[in-house]
Amino acid sequence: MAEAVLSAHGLCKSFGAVQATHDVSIDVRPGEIHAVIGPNGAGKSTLIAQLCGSMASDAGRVELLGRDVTHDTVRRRAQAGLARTFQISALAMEDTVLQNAMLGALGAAGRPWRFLRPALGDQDLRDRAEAALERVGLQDVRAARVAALSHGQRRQLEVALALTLSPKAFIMDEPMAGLGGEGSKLLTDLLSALRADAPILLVEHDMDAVFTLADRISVLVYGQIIETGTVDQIRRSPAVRDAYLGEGA
Amino acid sequence: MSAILIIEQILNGLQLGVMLFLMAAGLTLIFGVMGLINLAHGSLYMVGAFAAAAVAGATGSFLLAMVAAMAAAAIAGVLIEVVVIRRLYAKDHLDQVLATFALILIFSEGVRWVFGSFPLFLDIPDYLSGPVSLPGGIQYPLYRLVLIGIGMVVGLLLWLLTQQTRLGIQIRAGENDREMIAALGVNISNLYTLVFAIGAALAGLAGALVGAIQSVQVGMGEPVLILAFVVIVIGGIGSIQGAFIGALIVGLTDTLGGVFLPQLFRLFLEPAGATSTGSALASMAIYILMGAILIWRPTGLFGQRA
Amino acid sequence: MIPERWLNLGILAALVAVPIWALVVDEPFIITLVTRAVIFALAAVGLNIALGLGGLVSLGHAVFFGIGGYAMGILAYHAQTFTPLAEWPFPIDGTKSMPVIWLVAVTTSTLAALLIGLLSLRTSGVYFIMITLAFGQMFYYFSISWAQYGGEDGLSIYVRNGFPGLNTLDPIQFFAICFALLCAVLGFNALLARSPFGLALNAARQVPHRVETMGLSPFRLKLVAFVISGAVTGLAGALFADLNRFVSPTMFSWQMSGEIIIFVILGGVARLIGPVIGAAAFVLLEHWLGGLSDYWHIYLGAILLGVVLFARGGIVGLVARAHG
Amino acid sequence: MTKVTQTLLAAACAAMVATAGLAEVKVGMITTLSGGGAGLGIDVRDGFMLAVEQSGRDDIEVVIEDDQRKPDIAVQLADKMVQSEKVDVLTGIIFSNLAMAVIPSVTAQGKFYLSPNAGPSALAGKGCHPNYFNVAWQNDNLHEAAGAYANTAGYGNSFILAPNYPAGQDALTGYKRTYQGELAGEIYTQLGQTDYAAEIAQIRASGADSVFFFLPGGMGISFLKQYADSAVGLPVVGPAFSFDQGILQAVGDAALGVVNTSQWNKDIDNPTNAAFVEAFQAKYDRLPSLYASQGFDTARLLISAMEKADVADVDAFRAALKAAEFDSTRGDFAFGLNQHPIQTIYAREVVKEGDVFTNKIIGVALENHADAYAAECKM
Repeated sequence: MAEAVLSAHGLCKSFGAVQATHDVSIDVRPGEIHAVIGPNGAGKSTLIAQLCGSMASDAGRVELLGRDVTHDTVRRRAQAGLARTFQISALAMEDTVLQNAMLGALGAAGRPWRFLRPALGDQDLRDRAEAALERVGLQDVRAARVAALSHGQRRQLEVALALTLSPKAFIMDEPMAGLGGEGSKLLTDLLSALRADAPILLVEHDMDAVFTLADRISVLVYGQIIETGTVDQIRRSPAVRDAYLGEGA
Repeated sequence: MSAILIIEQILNGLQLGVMLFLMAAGLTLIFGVMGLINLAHGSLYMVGAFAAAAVAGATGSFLLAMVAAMAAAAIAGVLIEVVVIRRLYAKDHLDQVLATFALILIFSEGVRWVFGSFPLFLDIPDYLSGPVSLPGGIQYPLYRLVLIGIGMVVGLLLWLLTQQTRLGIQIRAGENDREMIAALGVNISNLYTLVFAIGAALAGLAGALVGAIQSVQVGMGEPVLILAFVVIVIGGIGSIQGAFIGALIVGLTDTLGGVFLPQLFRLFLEPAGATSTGSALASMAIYILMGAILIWRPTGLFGQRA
Repeated sequence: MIPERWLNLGILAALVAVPIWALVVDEPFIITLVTRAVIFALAAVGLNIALGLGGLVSLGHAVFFGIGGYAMGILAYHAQTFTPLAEWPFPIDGTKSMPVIWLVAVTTSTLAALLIGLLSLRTSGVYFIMITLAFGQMFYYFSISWAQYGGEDGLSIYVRNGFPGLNTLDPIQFFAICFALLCAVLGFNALLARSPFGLALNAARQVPHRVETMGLSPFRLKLVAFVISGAVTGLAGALFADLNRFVSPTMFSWQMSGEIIIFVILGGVARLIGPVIGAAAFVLLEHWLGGLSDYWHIYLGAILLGVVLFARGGIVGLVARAHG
Repeated sequence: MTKVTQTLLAAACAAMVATAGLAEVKVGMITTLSGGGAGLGIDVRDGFMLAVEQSGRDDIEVVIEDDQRKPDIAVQLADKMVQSEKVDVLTGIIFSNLAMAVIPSVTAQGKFYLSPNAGPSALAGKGCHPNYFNVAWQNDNLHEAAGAYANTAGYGNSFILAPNYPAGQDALTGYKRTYQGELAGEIYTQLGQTDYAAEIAQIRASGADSVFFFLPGGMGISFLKQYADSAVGLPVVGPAFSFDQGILQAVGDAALGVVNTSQWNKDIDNPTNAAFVEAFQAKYDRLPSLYASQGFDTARLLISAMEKADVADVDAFRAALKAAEFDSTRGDFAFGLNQHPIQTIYAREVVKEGDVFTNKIIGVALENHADAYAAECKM
């Protein structure tokens, strides 16, 4: 079994009396897409926040490439190669597509402290940004403002931004949210190809996409992972059927 | 320094505090419900004081003057809400700051145009003037005790209003989810105008009450406005109880700092230097306090966490 | 509607043409007036870096304006009274040299901005507005009580400070200095907006959480913007003090902070030439309306209201096509 | 209503003279006409314009500008007066900090400055200038007189307070310069402070037998009202600034009986003063204040110099100003070596005449008093 790229061990987080996550352990291995599914309020958002570092855990440990990053900030984890996308697009609406993509390149290069030379004149950064745009198929709209993009294009740009970091692992928070069949198909193909770059932890509601893409699936219910396995294993799991369909055990 | 003097100074601090609360309550309510920074709140304070002085001069009745102050400030408040402020709710803080700054200019010069450049006369009524004896031999002005009482009562009423009445429920709902309460059939526009009028009336009342012991003049609102902002920021913007606590903290800090800091410095500086250094530090004290509190709790004592 | 680039050039050309015309018809006061507008513009360009690019609504920029002013006042005061500025650790004398004064003004306001920024940027939104206001008030009250340098009376400097090779007392030459500095800072601002830093800062204003996940620190980006902004406004303060040959605590007042914000909004937030147009318009209004009526503040207030309510994007937004 | 006519008059005056082309002396008046403190500037202007009008001369052109009480505006206006209007004489500034910003620079540019109100010590001592004439007082004068009055009234333990800014510090220094008794306490308040409860409590606890305060404008109104309400009841002494005609009505009964020091009052018995008070009331429909008298005297001084010398002959004009041969509302008027007045300062008491609060003179506080800085002036 290959060494996990990203792994969490015994993560806990509670808000008052509510336990959002309880003893969650999960890992993402090279070349795979590991999907996390679960009903609303199961703790998926909390888990993502704990993995990315925007929320401190009450207990547990997060490792990236075998290194403990539990106490690192979002920024540190990003620098170490953890890229994420947001469920609600977090893009600089007033700026162009290329400028947004440059931002990721800038972060990856880790040096925003240049004040006098134009950013777009930096060939190195620009190549990196354009490569990412090409990868997601946005190269033709690079000069457009984000505000003018369609919803689907914004979802693609979200992925492009993550790509510019040249990450070691992706965390994708409902990338298909709000997409129609066509857009969903496009993004599914894109993600499928991406796993060769870096493994993906995919949180998604679109079950067609999940069953198409996922190498493994974990089911999160009431803050706990009740089952992890391949698509077939999950389909057959009594615990999952129970959680979703309420069939007696 | 005698215990009597210390108690007297604490009373003074309380009195300043409750007056600041009258200002701050309106500001914080307006911010909490409508998300509006209203720099012109100090102008409503001034309007109240001028209306009170005019009515007291014409009728000789202090009570009528107070009623007139609240009415005038509320009317002025409704007027600017309908004409100007209403268009600012959807804008960012920057536009609000600028627009209400513009209102200050208009109000100040407008009042000067109507009432002239000289300060107006407004005095304490006979039945409230002079000192009373408190236990322990403290002589304390009756009027100031009344001010403390009025501030406390208004605080209580506001608390009841927001916690116990239908209107209060709407106001609190408006703070959290304005689309929802609009969907439930509450006329949000009327609600906003009403909240603004309440805030304005409180500012007008404060202006009139304070005007009787200070000078009623153009520009009297701005120093109070800044203090009131300090108060609501310390208390946490949008929180009535935060405004109350913040007002008392600011009132006590300002009063006691002004008295005790110079004396503190006298322990290790020569008298003249101590007096001026102490006074200088005293005038900066509340701002230092506010800075410190915000650094410790970036959304104030009772503010909602981001 | 005209392209923004043309507007920029047109405004700068007008700023040069008016004083030259004034020189020809011998109206030196007009030159002084334009110089005042140019210096206010510089202060506002400074604020615009924090406000326009970084989204930081600072109601305390008078702090830096005042620090720049007092840097000039204190140095020149010691030079004019022939007293040393400090005896320890080695004797430091005052100076009447503008470049030295500018350097001190920029350095001290940079340090102040760093300190204030470090503390204030922990907050955001209204709290940020108010904490910067609080810092302004602290400096204001401190300067009022600072008896050594005149307290509320301020400091008078009898002769304008010198610049090598120029006669600064000649209005047009002093104007030229201020205008050159304004152009230099505008150029810097234009470069900054397009630089990697500007790109990141711009994103940090719109989507801070995204910037963070790109491995960048919004806090540091905003802090640097705030510091640059404070330094520029500090430089403007030193020039303003030299224009008036006088400094006083009013340079620290919250009304001053408010006016600098007005310049920016009146002209157009985040537009390169916006603060320049705003400052020029303000000085013009002040001059014309002031002659019209004792109650001219009413008209000024009405005009400001009109801009906020009906002219989104300020004057630049009204006349120029969007940038790009 | 009166306001409009004054403004019209000033404008008409200026316009008339300008069109006639006879202007020989052009006066720039920079004074505070808007915002807080406007009352003082308006009085100075009205007093000044009254004297100009009474003189019937058509060779004075007066340009009036509002400084908004902002030093930078005042400096800008001074530049305008000198560079653009090319005035010969400047006047009008009310506040010391504005005066410090303007006067050194305009006198250095060869213009005359006649101060109708502010008299900062820096300009009376080392910073005196041959072209600078103060027609009102040196800032310390009225406070010194208050100290002298306290001595004669037999006060031996004064509590003194003033705002924490240079004029406030000068006030306490001035009082202590002449006052011979003990100090029960000395407090600096905040500039612009409106609540004096804390200070009044300290006064009550201090065991003082008298109170001296310098709190100009609204600060004084607030203090007096609160002091009266506290029933501390100790006698109060202060300079005239908190008791001038403009603000007494706002203080009301609280000021009754308070002794204050002034170089002028409406009941000083000389024909010039009587005529001035009557003419001012007739024209503006209100009693003149201290500031109005100072504005009036300033214009009278200027006109007296114009009668003797041509303003183009700077030395002669300066000598004519220095001679100060005019009928002052204060009676005799003379300049000291530093061109500040040597004058008698009176103690006056606040009284009520009918419905109007005003002052009446109760005695002389200091006779032919010169300021303390004259010796430092090398001119």
